[in-house]
Amino acid sequence: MSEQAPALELRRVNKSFGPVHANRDISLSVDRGSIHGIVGENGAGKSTLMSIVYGFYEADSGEIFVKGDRCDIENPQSSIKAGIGMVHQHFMLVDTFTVLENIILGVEGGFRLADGMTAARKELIRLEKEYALEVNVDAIVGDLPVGLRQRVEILKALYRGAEILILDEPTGVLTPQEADHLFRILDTLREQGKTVILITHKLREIMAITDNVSVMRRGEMVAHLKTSETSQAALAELMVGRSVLLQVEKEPAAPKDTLVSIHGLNYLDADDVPRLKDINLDIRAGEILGIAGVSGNGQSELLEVLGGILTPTSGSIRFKDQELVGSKAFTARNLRKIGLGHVPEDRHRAGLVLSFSANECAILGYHDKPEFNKGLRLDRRAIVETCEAYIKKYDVRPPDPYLTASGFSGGNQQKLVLAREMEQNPDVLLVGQPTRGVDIGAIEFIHNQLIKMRDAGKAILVVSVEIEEVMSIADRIAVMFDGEIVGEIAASEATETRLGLMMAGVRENARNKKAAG
Amino acid sequence: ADFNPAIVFDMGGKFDKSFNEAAYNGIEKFKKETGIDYMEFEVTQVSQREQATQRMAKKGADIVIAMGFAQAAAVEKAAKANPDTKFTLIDMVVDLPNVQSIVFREEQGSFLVGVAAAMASKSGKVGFIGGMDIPLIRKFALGYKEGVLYANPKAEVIENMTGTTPAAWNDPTKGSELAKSQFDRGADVVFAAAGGTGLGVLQTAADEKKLAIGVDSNQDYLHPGTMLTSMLKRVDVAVYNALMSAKDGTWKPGIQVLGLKEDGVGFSVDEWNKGVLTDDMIAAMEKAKADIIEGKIKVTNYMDQ
Amino acid sequence: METFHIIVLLLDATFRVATPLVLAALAGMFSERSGVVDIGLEGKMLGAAFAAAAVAALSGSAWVGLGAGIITSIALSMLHAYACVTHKGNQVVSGMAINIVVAGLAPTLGYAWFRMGGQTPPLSGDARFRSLTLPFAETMRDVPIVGYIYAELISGHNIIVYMAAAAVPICAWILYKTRFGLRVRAVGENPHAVDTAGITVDLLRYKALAVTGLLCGIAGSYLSTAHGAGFIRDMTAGKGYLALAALIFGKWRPVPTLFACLLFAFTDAVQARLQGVELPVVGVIPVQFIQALPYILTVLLLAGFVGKANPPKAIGEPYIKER
Amino acid sequence: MTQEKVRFGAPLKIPGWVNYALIPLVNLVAAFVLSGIVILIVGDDPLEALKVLLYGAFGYPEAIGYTLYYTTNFIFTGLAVAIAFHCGLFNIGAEGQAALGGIGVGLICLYLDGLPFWMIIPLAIIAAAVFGAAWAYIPAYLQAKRGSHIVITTIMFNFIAASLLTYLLVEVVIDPNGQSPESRRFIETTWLPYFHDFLAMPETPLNLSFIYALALSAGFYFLVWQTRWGYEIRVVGQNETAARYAGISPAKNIILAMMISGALAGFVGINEIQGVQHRLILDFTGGYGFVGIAVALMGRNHPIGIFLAALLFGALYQGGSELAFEMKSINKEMVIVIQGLIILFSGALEHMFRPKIEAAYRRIAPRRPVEAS
Ligand SMILES: Nc1ncnc2c1ncn2[C@@H]1O[C@H](COP(=O)(O)OP(=O)(O)OP(=O)(O)O)[C@@H](O)[C@H]1O
Ligand SMILES: Nc1ncnc2c1ncn2[C@@H]1O[C@H](COP(=O)(O)OP(=O)(O)OP(=O)(O)O)[C@@H](O)[C@H]1O
Ligand SMILES: [Mg+2]
Ligand SMILES: [Mg+2]
Repeated sequence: MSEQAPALELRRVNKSFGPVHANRDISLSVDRGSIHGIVGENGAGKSTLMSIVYGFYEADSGEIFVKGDRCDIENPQSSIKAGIGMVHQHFMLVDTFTVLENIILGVEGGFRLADGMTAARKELIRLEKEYALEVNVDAIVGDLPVGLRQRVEILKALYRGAEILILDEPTGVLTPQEADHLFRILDTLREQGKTVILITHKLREIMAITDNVSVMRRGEMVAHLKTSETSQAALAELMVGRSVLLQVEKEPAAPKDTLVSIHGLNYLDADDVPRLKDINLDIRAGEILGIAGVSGNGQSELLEVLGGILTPTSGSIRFKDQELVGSKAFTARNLRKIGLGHVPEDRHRAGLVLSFSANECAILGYHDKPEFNKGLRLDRRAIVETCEAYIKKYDVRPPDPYLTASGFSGGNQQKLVLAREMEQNPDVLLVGQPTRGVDIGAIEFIHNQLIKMRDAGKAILVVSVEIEEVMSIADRIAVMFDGEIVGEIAASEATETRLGLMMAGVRENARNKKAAG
Repeated sequence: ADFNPAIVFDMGGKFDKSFNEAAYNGIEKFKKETGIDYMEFEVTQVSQREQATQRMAKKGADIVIAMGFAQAAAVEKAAKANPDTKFTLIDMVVDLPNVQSIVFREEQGSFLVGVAAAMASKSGKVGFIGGMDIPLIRKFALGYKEGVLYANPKAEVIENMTGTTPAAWNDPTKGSELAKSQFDRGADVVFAAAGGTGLGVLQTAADEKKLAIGVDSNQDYLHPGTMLTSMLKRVDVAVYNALMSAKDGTWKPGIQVLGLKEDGVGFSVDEWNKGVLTDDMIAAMEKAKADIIEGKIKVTNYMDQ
Repeated sequence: METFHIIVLLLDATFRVATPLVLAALAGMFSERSGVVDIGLEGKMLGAAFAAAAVAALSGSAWVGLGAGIITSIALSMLHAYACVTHKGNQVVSGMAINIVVAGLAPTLGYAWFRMGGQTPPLSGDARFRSLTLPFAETMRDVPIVGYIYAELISGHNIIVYMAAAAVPICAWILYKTRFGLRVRAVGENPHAVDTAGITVDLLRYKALAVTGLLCGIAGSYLSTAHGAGFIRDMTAGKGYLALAALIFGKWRPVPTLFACLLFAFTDAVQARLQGVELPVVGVIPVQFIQALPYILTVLLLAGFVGKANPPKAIGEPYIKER
Repeated sequence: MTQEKVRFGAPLKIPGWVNYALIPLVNLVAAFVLSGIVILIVGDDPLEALKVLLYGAFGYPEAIGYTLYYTTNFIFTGLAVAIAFHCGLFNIGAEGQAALGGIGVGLICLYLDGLPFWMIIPLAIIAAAVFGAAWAYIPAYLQAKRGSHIVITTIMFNFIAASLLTYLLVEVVIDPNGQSPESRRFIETTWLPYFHDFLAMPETPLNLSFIYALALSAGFYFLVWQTRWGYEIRVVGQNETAARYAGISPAKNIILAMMISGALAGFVGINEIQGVQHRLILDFTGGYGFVGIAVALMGRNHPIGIFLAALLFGALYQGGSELAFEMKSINKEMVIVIQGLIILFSGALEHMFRPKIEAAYRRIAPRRPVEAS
């Protein structure tokens, strides 16, 4: 082994899933003590590649070298031994366990848990200090916000002595502040001599933090670059294979009638904890209302209440002159009928049935519309044709209406859901995290699609934890904190600092008085 | 060697520790003595009853022995379809020219062991444990109870049924628990009419040093010293006799009611219960037996109620 | 005083009846906590009951019988693992298949070996686990209340009853306080997490199922060599299913599961006493109703108090790495 | 698109006949081989046994009649378990629901037998459905509204159903002239027509309910895959949250699916009570409800698969009784072992040979480029 050998080197790695050749002859070299970015469209094969490095999948062919030594990585055990740690796109945590239990899983240090626990606790506290990764080790993981869960994942890897840390789309679920914090942590890691591989769709992040960047497209590596020698636009073009507009272009909004008017809305959850407090909002036709906020501050509940999934405790929601609260019509099913579309925040949990084919997913929620039914039967042909149209229009890949939903990458799944809800042409559209985990080519497309809807006179409510996204597409922005609307401003007046402060609970009108909560 | 007998056991199978097994013993004895082999079938699905009886007849059986009340419908059908085949049905009556129906007066035998139980009991409390709750078992229970009260009008009979599904015939641990609970409540003699479940009852009586009464065949040998006696139901004899008579041409259709008089039911006296079943008891049982035969004592048949 | 005696005796019966349920339910707990559904408890118990009785009859030693019962049950458990873990077969079908095969095979072998109609010879003497009298049980009997409880309720059971009693805290300790338990709980919730933590999911499930086999083996042996005295076909009579129900009732946790088993056993004991008893107002209740009582009660309790059961998240799903 | 598919280099797809014919066949053969070994151990000729089994199941018209009669029951219970599965529910209670269905049929045939047969038959069908569905309703309701685990409640309801049936037979509908726990015989106008009544075939229990079962299979396919109601049931079964977001009520569909399931199981009562036994008796459910679980799973919850699995079990039941009949050393326990082994190999171990067979196929089959469809 030589001192100069790269921390990680891949040679001609191949992997197929049935008919999909997810990785084709991939070669990659990652320098020691560097942060190496990997970008690529949805389904380009990034996660697959990293799962191979981590021994989670077995490559069909190819070689892996760690610090110059050839490693047979057959399972995560061997990759952990080789000093590789990974934070997966979908967290690999046991929700019912405490942080400590999650971290020591697999490295308990003795048959009796008690033996290892004390030592582990000490070591963890040291790691937390060293890398500024504070988290309460006795908290139940399922109760933690995503940002903290991610810290647990990082701690888990460090605790196992990882020298190479792979992060798969770590910022997809984080607020800007959390993301900044993460980057500080990654900086610290680099300073300590660790190697970081960062997969992301956000070119801004690539530019901000990485030393080198590799680009993947449709299963192949298309470029390896020094970050300092490239630009966002160049990367975007490499990823998509064409030039991409990074800023949404839109006319100023021309808001018309108020379609949804919310007054004094409150919601208590099953444990009687107030999740929504006295919400007042208007959603107007021809306008995009953005809801910004750190996740977990009531945005999800707001969406679910408006979507007819949760019943509010009190307040009023008027939908086109019809009072919904307390009426029989206030169900998810009926709302769709009277013109309210809903793109859920979590496509896996709520937006799709992963075992269904794309065409069956394409009618979820609209399955009793006459156009999809012929008498008693579902009109299979119409459904497949509709799905094909969606696929075409939204460039879903692979373009197969019979493929099961789980066979699509996350971004493509998102496009399917968006297509379903937008193409039904609702008057009001609720959108939760429209581009979470979606590549830039698709983001551009989705944003344009939303603007087009707006220009067609629809009312749109977008909830997103991405400040940038909210600022670029919304016409008006409301910020939520701890179940309340802490401020509402026109997008033209919004700046990242202003929004950031409100997201931290600082009210616009009483900026110096107090931070709520 | 042209004689071709057949037997259809009912659910529970030929090793049910109860009356199918008694029939099996009867036909085995016949086979041993005559060297004539037989066809057999154990029913596992209700529809197989008819299939099996029909089949035996079709395959040229001279006589088909059908075990159990549940086979009546099947026998009726098969007997009509095969007028040249002889059918012997045990435990139920079918009135056809080629059917011999054998029923037992279980209540009479149970009455006698009830007398013994009442006399053997010091506490004045005796128990009864039935298998699955069906009328046949209630017939045992009623006869037993009358016998107990005949011998000791102040006695108390604790009655338990094991269950309502066929699993009730094969649950010795439940039988054991039921026996224990009866002993706890003061019973010191228990009569088990519960197939395989009864084995648990007899075992528990042996463990707890209480007395138990077996059923159908002689079970005294199982636990010498704690077995008071066994209520014998001579299914084996009936089967054996039916086969023998069919073989030598004396088989007659019609109803045979086998009670005390015909020695179709009875109780066991042997080396294993010597000393447990005292001479007084035997004498009382013999007297009751004579009275029943003479009609001085009327034992109620549950089915006639 | 009379009621006191009745209650003590009822509880005494409850312990005896609950023993196989507790052991089998704990067995199921390891399997299901590791993410493998086990409706094959019934078959494993039956297999163990047969092996224990057969070997005890031949060797004359209940302990040797117990060993054979355990080995048999573990072997069946490994078959289950082989089907469901290695070959990712359907767990329910595998459990059912095992139940059916054993229900047929035990009497077939029994008949071949003992020629006693599929049952084993009755066991006596050392071939059977007999009641133990705890120290001072008899001398203490006359001490009011405590003495009676000690002598009747605590003393006088066979060793397996005490094993079952000990099994509850031991299993709880293993599940919650050891590395193995942590891994088992983790793999039933999220096998991907376990896999990425560098633990082989399959091997871990095999281990958990081995523990299941062990406990089920003791439960089955209890039926034929301790509570009973020999094997009879189908002698488990649905206890495996009842144990499974208790496990779910107890929400896959050791202590609540124990109480569920005790409840089942208690209703069973009460049921025996209620038969034919004239009750005020209602009179004599039909025996069939009384026999259905434990089941009706379970349903009512489930509907009324227990609420939603949250099974281990990954239960029933074979672990497939590639999504 | 052609270009893209070829570029992504699709490996050879395994054709349907390997998946749906060859592999199941290999599994079945494995089960028979192992059964053969057991038979050899008991001292009989396995090949002879196989011959008897096949002959007993399909070898002569009467055998076929019996096989199809058993198949009918398995279709009913297989479909019953399958519809619940589609809704994500595990209905272990088909046995009890079948018992209730039989009670419903029995009550109609006993107490309304003055009606003409063309009224009795639909009435009995309705009664079977209503009783079976009602018995499934309670566990379904408790699951949907109270979260009580349906596996336990349905197990409990099996026990309760057995008690109820025994109670009725011992105390209520028992034939006053008979001595056994069965009702009186129904009058002939209430019976379902047998196949041998209108076809030239020997007398067997095969009756009209077989046709009914086939019709229901088609209806099942139609409901589950072709209607919006089936769609809703499947959505609930696969992803409850997504269902709620799509405005599909999980509670409603759970109850609906379970009631359909109970009704399907209840139809065992039509075949058994109205078709064959012509009186209400004990044990007529004969374990069909439990085997229905295996039938549904082996049939992959699809009516065609369920039919084939039901036929397999029908053949095993009928051929098995022939085995017990014809071969001295094979008794009913041995037949149970064979059935268990078949469930084990064709059900639980169905993936055991798959990788090897697929690999072998890939090696043997000629490599050809995958064209675009
Ligand atoms: N387990 C699997 N089975 C089948 N196909 C898979 C599997 N995992 C990934 N794929 C396919 O392989 C390709 C690459 O997927 P991968 O998840 O690696 O993409 P990605 O670059 O991480 O995408 P995203 O940015 O959306 O996360 C996609 O076409 C995906 O559908
Ligand atoms: N379920 C499993 N999957 C894969 N490997 C396992 C599993 N259980 C144990 N091992 C491996 O077997 C060996 C001994 O097991 P043991 O349970 O003692 O783990 P260990 O690594 O020694 O844990 P610790 O470091 O906490 O003592 C170890 O190498 C361990 O990694
Ligand atoms: Mg990915
Ligand atoms: Mg160790």
